[in-house]
Amino acid sequence: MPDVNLAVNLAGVTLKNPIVVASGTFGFGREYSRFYDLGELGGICAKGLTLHPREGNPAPRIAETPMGILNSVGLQNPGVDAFIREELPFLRQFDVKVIANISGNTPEEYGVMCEMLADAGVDLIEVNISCPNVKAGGLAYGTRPELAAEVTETAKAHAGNVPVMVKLSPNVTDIAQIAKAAEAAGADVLSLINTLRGMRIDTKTRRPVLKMNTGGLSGPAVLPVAVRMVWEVAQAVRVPILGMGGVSKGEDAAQLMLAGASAVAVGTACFADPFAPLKVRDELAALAAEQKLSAISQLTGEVKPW
Amino acid sequence: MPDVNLAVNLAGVTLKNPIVVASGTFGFGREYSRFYDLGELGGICAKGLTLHPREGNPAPRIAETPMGILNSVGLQNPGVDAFIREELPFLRQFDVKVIANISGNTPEEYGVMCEMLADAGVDLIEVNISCPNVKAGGLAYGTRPELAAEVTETAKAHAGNVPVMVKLSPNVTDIAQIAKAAEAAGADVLSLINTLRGMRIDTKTRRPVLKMNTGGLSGPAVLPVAVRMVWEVAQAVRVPILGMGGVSKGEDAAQLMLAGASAVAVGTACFADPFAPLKVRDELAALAAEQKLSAISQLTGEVKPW
Amino acid sequence: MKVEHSCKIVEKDRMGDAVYMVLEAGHMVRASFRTPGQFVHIKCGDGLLLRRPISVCTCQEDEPDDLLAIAFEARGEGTGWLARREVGETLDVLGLLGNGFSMTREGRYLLVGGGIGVPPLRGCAQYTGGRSTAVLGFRSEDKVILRNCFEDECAKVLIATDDGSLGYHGFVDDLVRRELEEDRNYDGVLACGPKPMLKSVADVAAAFGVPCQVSMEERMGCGVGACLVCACDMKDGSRKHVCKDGPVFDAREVDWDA
Amino acid sequence: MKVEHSCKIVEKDRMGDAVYMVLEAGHMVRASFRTPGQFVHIKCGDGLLLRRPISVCTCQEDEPDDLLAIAFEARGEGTGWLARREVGETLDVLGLLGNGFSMTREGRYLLVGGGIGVPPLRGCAQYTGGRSTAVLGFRSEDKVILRNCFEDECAKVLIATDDGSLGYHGFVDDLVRRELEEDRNYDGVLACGPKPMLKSVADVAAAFGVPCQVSMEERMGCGVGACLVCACDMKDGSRKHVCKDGPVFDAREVDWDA
Ligand SMILES: Cc1cc2nc3c(=O)[nH]c(=O)nc-3n(C[C@H](O)[C@H](O)[C@H](O)COP(=O)(O)OP(=O)(O)OC[C@H]3O[C@@H](n4cnc5c(N)ncnc54)[C@H](O)[C@@H]3O)c2cc1C
Ligand SMILES: Cc1cc2nc3c(=O)[nH]c(=O)nc-3n(C[C@H](O)[C@H](O)[C@H](O)COP(=O)(O)OP(=O)(O)OC[C@H]3O[C@@H](n4cnc5c(N)ncnc54)[C@H](O)[C@@H]3O)c2cc1C
Ligand SMILES: Cc1cc2nc3c(=O)[nH]c(=O)nc-3n(C[C@H](O)[C@H](O)[C@H](O)COP(=O)(O)O)c2cc1C
Ligand SMILES: Cc1cc2nc3c(=O)[nH]c(=O)nc-3n(C[C@H](O)[C@H](O)[C@H](O)COP(=O)(O)O)c2cc1C
Ligand code: FES
Ligand code: FES
Repeated sequence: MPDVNLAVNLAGVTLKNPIVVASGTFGFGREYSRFYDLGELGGICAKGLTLHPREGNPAPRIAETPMGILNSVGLQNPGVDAFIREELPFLRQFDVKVIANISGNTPEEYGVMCEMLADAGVDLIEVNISCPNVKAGGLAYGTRPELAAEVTETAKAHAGNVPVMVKLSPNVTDIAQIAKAAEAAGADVLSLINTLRGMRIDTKTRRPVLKMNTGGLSGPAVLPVAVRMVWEVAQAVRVPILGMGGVSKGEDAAQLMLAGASAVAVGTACFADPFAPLKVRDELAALAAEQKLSAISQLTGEVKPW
Repeated sequence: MPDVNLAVNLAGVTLKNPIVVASGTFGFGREYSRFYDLGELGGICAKGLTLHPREGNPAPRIAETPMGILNSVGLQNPGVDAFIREELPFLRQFDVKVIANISGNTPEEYGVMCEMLADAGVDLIEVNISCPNVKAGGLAYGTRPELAAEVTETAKAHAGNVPVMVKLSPNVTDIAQIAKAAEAAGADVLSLINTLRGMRIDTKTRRPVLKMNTGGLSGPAVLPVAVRMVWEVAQAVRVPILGMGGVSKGEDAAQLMLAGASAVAVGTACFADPFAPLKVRDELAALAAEQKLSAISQLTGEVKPW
Repeated sequence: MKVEHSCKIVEKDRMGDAVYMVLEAGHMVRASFRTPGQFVHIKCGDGLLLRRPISVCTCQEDEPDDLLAIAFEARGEGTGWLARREVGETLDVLGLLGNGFSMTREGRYLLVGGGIGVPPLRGCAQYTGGRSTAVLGFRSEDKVILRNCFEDECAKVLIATDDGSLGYHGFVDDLVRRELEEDRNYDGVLACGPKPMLKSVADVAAAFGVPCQVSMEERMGCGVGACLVCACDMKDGSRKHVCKDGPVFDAREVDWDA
Repeated sequence: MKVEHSCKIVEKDRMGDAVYMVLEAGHMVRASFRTPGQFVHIKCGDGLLLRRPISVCTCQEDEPDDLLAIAFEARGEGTGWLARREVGETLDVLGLLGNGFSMTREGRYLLVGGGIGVPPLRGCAQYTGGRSTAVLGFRSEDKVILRNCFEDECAKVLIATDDGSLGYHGFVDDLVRRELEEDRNYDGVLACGPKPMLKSVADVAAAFGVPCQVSMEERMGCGVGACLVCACDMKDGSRKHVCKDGPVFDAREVDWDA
């Protein structure tokens, strides 16, 4: 099989391959670094950070659904300071792009975090305007174009040379509209999808399985929604897209790329198989080789709609 | 095990058990009547009708996804006239509540159909404001509260004594808002969820599997989204709810009822197993008996949120 | 209609890339056999929500269990799963479904099959007690299936391969033309195979004024006519359904340009 | 950390409602055993996305494959699937994971187990070479598991049942109190079982001034500390993670009222 060039470009940041791990599913990489060299990955989206440390939501924080999971971690994290001090140097040991993921309660908080992270030298900042688990702020930003734009503008104003990637929520009527607002406000990359809001009830106890009652749905169940949304957004904007949602095979990643993604993140699949991101990468490369592509980037946006 | 009273009430219409078959997945009942007595069911939502006959969308109209399917049938149907003439008399042979499901291009069309169906004596009219497959009208009504209200009002004004059930789309930012608008406009019952919009791409041909490019996602994959939305709507309105989305087991139906549904529809599960609605009914009854309930309606809305 | 759920696999053979399986089918054949060309709808594992439609190759009433043979190629997840089942395991089968070829036992037909479309024509051959002629096309010699059966069960068998490795070098429609040039006294052409092949065969049959029926494929949901997903475009602008109105249609009714 | 993926089941026994299994675990024990109380994370079939955490009952280095015993109850879909696996089949196992009991081979501990929380304490018993005492609680006599093992591997074994059908009629914390009244010279109380039991045992141990460690349960995702779903509320208001910081915690650190 011919060698396929796996490198892809996200707003000037070159990933050696298009496989990124999704924020919140891979911690800060330490745990999985015991399984393989993190340099095998194209990029690592670190666990979502907030300005101050957070302990997150009470347990249970996870429930299983048909081919999906619900989570309600609620942004437990050591805060952006501790990340820069303790986690970033660790991640810097590896030949991998480091993407910081941030959530704020106000646009100002996003701005402060961007400044700190840009100074610290992360490769990309992913602005999470879509986390459905935090009552304050989180949800609203991602569901209203004008708020999405405001956060994006503030982030851009403080991120210096570091490109800003805005992460979109799927829990909206028209994701293309939010995407366009973020692009117009200066977003360099868009990432999608975050989790769909869902619920599971234990019929014996009559209690929601999650202590927060509802949580975010991810895993293979959401793949078709992710493909549709990436396709819609790709038609609406010109900035590159990091696609995600339910990827567990090379074929899934190829669907997202054909729909318009330049790179693909793997999240929930890591729980069943820590090696899932590498498996996806290899299967994707094999698929591209079969199609006789010289570069994996030749998949991006190449779906032929009827 | 004690006998559980399975009868439930939807706006004055008594279903002998809470299991309904979902519109579009059961035709007009003829095919499945060869497998079992349709009188075993609580109700039948007939295939979606339009004022004039429609041939629907070109094939392929179905694709498989992880624990889900996508469809883009596009409301193929013989028109409301032919339904009343040829299908309703057939359905009337069985001891089962008949629910007509209608889609219109304008509020007036909804009105005309309601009048015809009320005259013809269906038990309930399900107003589909959420079908994502028809470009004209369909989608918009279900995604904007003022349009949902307009259609509901017109339907109510023409439905006489027949209760009107408004079917909500899950492809919205805030389903409770649409639900409240429909209730305020006179809806007697709300049904949800219709399908989530999704896409699948054949990576070999690079074509969307569906000829319409995107389609509606249903099946177990969407169950957690359905449970969450039924719960949200149940907290926002006082009218009864027909819950659906991904039900294939008694346990799934119980989740929707605990979340707030008075009755539950089974759709996609019929494809794998024509007997699925009866299996769900029996498993649900067994679950209620285990919980020592005297009536299945004691499940409705009884979730205990944290 | 009786639906048999649990069918035991009593025979399994490899035929090149294809798998041949005989199932014990309870009363399924007695209850719902009409003519050759019907299909069964098979559940392929718990992870897949949709059943897979597979044509009946041959079937017969028997005691205590009717017998049903299918032949299929492992193309994707579902048929891949099916191909891994072994003798003694049971399959969840809905059937017999759909309308087969409109034909009589006394008739004499030109049976035209391409690739994995060949199996249902074997039922037609048996049904007409050796009077019919078979024209079978395959990609190459190693893809040929059921040849001996057709040779036993037909008056004449013509084989074409795309690469000429066996029989005629070319497509089946050429052979159909030749055969009809010699003898147009067939009661009909019955064809099953890829759509382009069906269209060509239908054109040839029409040119010779011989009625032609074709077995169409479409992605299915319910398999019984309820969900309307398996639409087939008709010349008159209507959309019929492969599982219920078909899979066999009169070739003149089909919109070949859809 | 070495992760062994494919473990062969070499022994399977029923113990009342529970299942005991011995697995060939490659170099897993050599690579990652620290102290008794660690767990493995097992994939239970293709339909379930999440692995199931099961404590190591006992384990030992061996050639060519380390051996690992687990004991579990079929409670839901995942453990139900696991209970149906037979000798010769292989399991996809991540392990050994987490922090076990902080203990020494020379120590002498009071091992307190309730129901399906009993198995990991057997590893503790073996680790301390017969010096420890076991206090085991079950719902009734027919639920008792591993009794002979503990009798062979402990200095003393006390049994309580909720219904009095075997041993002491009542809960283990009563037996723990009695034992500590007689002899508080234990190096620690090590407990595993339902949360209310752990809390009671922790209270008793605290009253006698004996250090107590408890093995906590929480729903897990990754099992390795990356996804942060398995939160356990600590007294100081922080949330630690059962899979990585635990499953064993110092009883004083846990917020028992969460
Ligand atoms: C009436 C009828 C009779 C058939 N008879 C035979 C037969 O005798 N032998 C045989 O080998 N094949 C036959 N086929 C084709 C067979 O159904 C497909 O090969 C099979 O469905 C592929 O499933 P898969 O999971 O392996 O492939 P995948 O590509 O993974 O399937 C994905 C989805 O597409 C559907 N699909 C894919 N290809 C087809 C197709 N060609 N037709 C309909 N649905 C498709 C599948 O059913 C499934 O829902 C028949 C099809 C029809 C409609
Ligand atoms: C560290 C640890 C060690 C354990 N050791 C043992 C053991 O040795 N023997 C034994 O029988 N059981 C043990 N358990 C409990 C065991 O993990 C659960 O019984 C099992 O996960 C239930 O899965 P299920 O699919 O059968 O049940 P379901 O209720 O269908 O599971 C649904 C989901 O909830 C999770 N879940 C349900 N109950 C529990 C629980 N008690 N703890 C954690 N997750 C749960 C499942 O993992 C799954 O994700 C342990 C749990 C933990 C956390
Ligand atoms: C346990 C868990 C925690 C997550 N935490 C975050 C987070 O902190 N920030 C964020 O932007 N997305 C978070 N996500 C969403 C994922 O990054 C991703 O968008 C989503 O899970 C869909 O991808 P998947 O199906 O591959 O998991 C989290 C997802 C999971 C499952
Ligand atoms: C093939 C198919 C056709 C459908 N047609 C209609 C329709 O005509 N009108 C309607 O309101 N909903 C229609 N639906 C949506 C279903 O009624 C139901 O809301 C949805 O499928 C979710 O339930 P399920 O997961 O049990 O299938 C259709 C669904 C499917 C799968
Ligand atoms: S597959 Fe449902 S109508 Fe044909
Ligand atoms: S299960 Fe993922 S951190 Fe514990």
